[in-house]
Amino acid sequence: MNPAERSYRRLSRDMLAQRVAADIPEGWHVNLGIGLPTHVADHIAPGREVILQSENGILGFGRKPPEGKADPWIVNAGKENVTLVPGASLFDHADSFAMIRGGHLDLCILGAYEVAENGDVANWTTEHNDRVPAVGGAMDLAAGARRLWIMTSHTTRDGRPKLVRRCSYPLTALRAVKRIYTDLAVIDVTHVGFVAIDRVAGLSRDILQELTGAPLKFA
Amino acid sequence: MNPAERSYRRLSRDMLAQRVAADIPEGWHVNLGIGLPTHVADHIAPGREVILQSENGILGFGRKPPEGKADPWIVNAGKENVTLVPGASLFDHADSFAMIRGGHLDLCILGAYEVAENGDVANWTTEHNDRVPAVGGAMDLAAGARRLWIMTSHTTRDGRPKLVRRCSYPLTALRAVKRIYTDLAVIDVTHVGFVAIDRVAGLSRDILQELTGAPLKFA
Amino acid sequence: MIDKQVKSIDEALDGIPDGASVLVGGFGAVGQPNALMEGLAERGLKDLTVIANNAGFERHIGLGILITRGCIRKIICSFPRRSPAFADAYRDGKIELEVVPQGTLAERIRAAGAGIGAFYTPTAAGTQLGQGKETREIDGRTHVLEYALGADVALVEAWSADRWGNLTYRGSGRNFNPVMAMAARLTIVQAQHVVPLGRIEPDAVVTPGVYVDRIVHVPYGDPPLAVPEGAEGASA
Amino acid sequence: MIDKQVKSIDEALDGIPDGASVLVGGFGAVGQPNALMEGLAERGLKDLTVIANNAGFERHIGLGILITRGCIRKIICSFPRRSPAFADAYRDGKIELEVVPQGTLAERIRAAGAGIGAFYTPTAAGTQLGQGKETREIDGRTHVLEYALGADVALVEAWSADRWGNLTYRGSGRNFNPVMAMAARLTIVQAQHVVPLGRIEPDAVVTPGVYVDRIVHVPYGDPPLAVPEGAEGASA
Repeated sequence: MNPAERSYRRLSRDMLAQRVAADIPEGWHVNLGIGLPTHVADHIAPGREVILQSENGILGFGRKPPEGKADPWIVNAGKENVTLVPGASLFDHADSFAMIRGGHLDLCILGAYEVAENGDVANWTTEHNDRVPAVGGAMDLAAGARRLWIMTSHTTRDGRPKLVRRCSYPLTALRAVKRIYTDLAVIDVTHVGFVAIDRVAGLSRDILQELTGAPLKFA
Repeated sequence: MNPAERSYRRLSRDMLAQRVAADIPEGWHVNLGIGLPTHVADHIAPGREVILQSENGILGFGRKPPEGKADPWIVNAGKENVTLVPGASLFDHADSFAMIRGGHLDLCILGAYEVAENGDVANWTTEHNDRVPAVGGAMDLAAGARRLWIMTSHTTRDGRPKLVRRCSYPLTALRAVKRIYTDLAVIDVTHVGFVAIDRVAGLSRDILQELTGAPLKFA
Repeated sequence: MIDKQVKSIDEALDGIPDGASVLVGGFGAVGQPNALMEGLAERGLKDLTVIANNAGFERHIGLGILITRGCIRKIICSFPRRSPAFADAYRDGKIELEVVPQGTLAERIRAAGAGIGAFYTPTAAGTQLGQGKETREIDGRTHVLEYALGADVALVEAWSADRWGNLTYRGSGRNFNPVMAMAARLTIVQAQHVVPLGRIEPDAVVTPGVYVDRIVHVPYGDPPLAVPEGAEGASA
Repeated sequence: MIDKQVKSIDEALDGIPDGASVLVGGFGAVGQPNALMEGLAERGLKDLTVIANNAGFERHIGLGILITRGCIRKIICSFPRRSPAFADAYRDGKIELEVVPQGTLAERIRAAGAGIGAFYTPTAAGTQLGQGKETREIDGRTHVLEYALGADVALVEAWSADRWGNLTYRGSGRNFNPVMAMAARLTIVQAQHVVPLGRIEPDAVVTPGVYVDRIVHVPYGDPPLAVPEGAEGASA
């Protein structure tokens, strides 16, 4: 399809982050994976208390510091300098993953290469490129958080669907994903498969289904 | 034997504690069990850096506080008020037993009902009286410390030996004891059994053997 | 705005049913959530399973009251001595006892909080307390398999708390409190001081707020000065 | 008198043989014992097994130097990206890689320090990184058996240290350092500040001195400001 013919617009990175941020209830403790999910931190409305965890030992980090004001000793999981908010705490890696793996975080948001209709997620290595395999904390987060949301483009750069019947890449966790936020739609993963609960203006059900690799239901 | 006929004297509690304290090399990290071993803390020469651990989360406690100067928030494993020395640290029970069970303490000293010539020790319940069974940290300490010493009277109140061929009471740990300090002798537990390396003045080898429930060698 | 502080002990304990399992912090008289335990007794709960290091001390304080009033069906602990209330109830067959080595108890509780299903430890291998448990040789040493031990509720005593539930402890008052705070579906804190958010430095937080559900301000004061234990046998 | 401070990096590293296993603290550029790693490279050690979260970053700093000089036979880590030195060595088959989930890595190291032979975790169950490992159903969930992971040596970066080896860390500089300090036969600390005994408050000690063998004073200064990671896929 020629983009010029499209009747809808994909969400920008910031619009997507804003949408996700708005959907997180106040009071939740949330871990943001590196890449797209990281941007959610900068879109949580001031004064709205969503507590962000970083697996390198921070609970309660905030937005990026203003230019020139960064504390080099405070980095998040993506190794970016961040700020601490009042009420923040610092701890070591074993304590941090005890928090993650013990089911204490309300939510983790990760990027993904593929999500399957049964909630399987693949996000750590494709084995189809020459990048070194690297898992980081993704498997611990996916298995340990109370809820796993995925934030991703709806399709790959070459137009293939990332929401699929069954993952072809190595799995990060089985039956773990609860919801997917893409640049086109919000999709719940249920016992009957993918259920689209929202989509960008002007995007028809048929087009969204065409861009998705597994059957969609619509709420 | 009539005590009046004895040519030797049993060590008092304080003399025994003093002897044990003098044998601990400077720089060792040591846990003192409740009862007799606790008294060792008050006999470590001032300025001699032996670092005492208490399983309720203290590394670096010191002598009993002077009368009227106790901090009610600082107790040792025997629930006695103690002092903290400069260099002390405080931590929780999981971290404390990680320290104990991870093999980081040079020495633990426990009391005992029985010690066998193969190093087995029984110190937590006799099942021969009506006391409630209570193990505390004894099994963790006996299995986890690099060395286990026992401090005990050489015989029970009714004269039966506490050093035996084989323990009759429920075990605390198997093949764990390295050395026994009694009110009569210092005895190493070796691969050939009990070896007395010291005894109180005036006590013959024969009498010591008579008061011991397993064969003694003499160093 | 997140505010975990509640106005009364009764509100703090709201919803705990008969038959609940309850982790109780403290070692000796230090760090014991006595006001919360007395609140449980007031509510007349029954058939509780209590997991604690000791089985109480004085009859008229904390666990002693719960035992005396017959609220507790079973105690899982390491050192149930020096508790006249427990000794009576145990002798009369009115309370069950499971003795667990103190370090295994702490580690099993941490495991529940940390998402570890079970672990292998050399502690208790070959002893009565290891009997009937699976074992495995690791690095030439016999290890016993121990399972995570969590509970419905944790009762915790803290020195200071903020409205997010960040906690500090005083002196040897940490003991079991931080691991128990991690290991319950509902963690309730009796705090000597409630302080504004941000007052506790990030480095000084011992229990991060994520583990805490409810805080009640109880300026309970110092524990009593300790009376030493007499027994020569066991340790702690 | 106990004094664990040594005068030089060379003295701190004395006795580490070829083939040693080495735990290396740090996450990103924060909390990395770079001076100690560079000291190891200077000594020309061979066949090291390094256990760390990352596989270094810049070629001319810390692990990057050890890799470039061919000192390392194998790296066990969670996230070996953004290290040109590692990428080259891995592509050329000059270095082995074992990828471990970050939380499992931290917990395996803690287990080694805490005397836990092995433990069960749901992390990696059903994935490639769980393949070939024993599993067990616990509470209806598949758990993978993971063994303790200790080492001959731990290299740690601390903010302050006293002569007993008590340590504090700065900001997110704790990361893997405290658990690694527990898990080695020889723990060596690169400390930004050495302070008199008693200066660190008992409540503020993060790593108690019992875990530390040698301290060298290296006023290394702040880590560089961070450059964000780009990848959308994996986390950390």
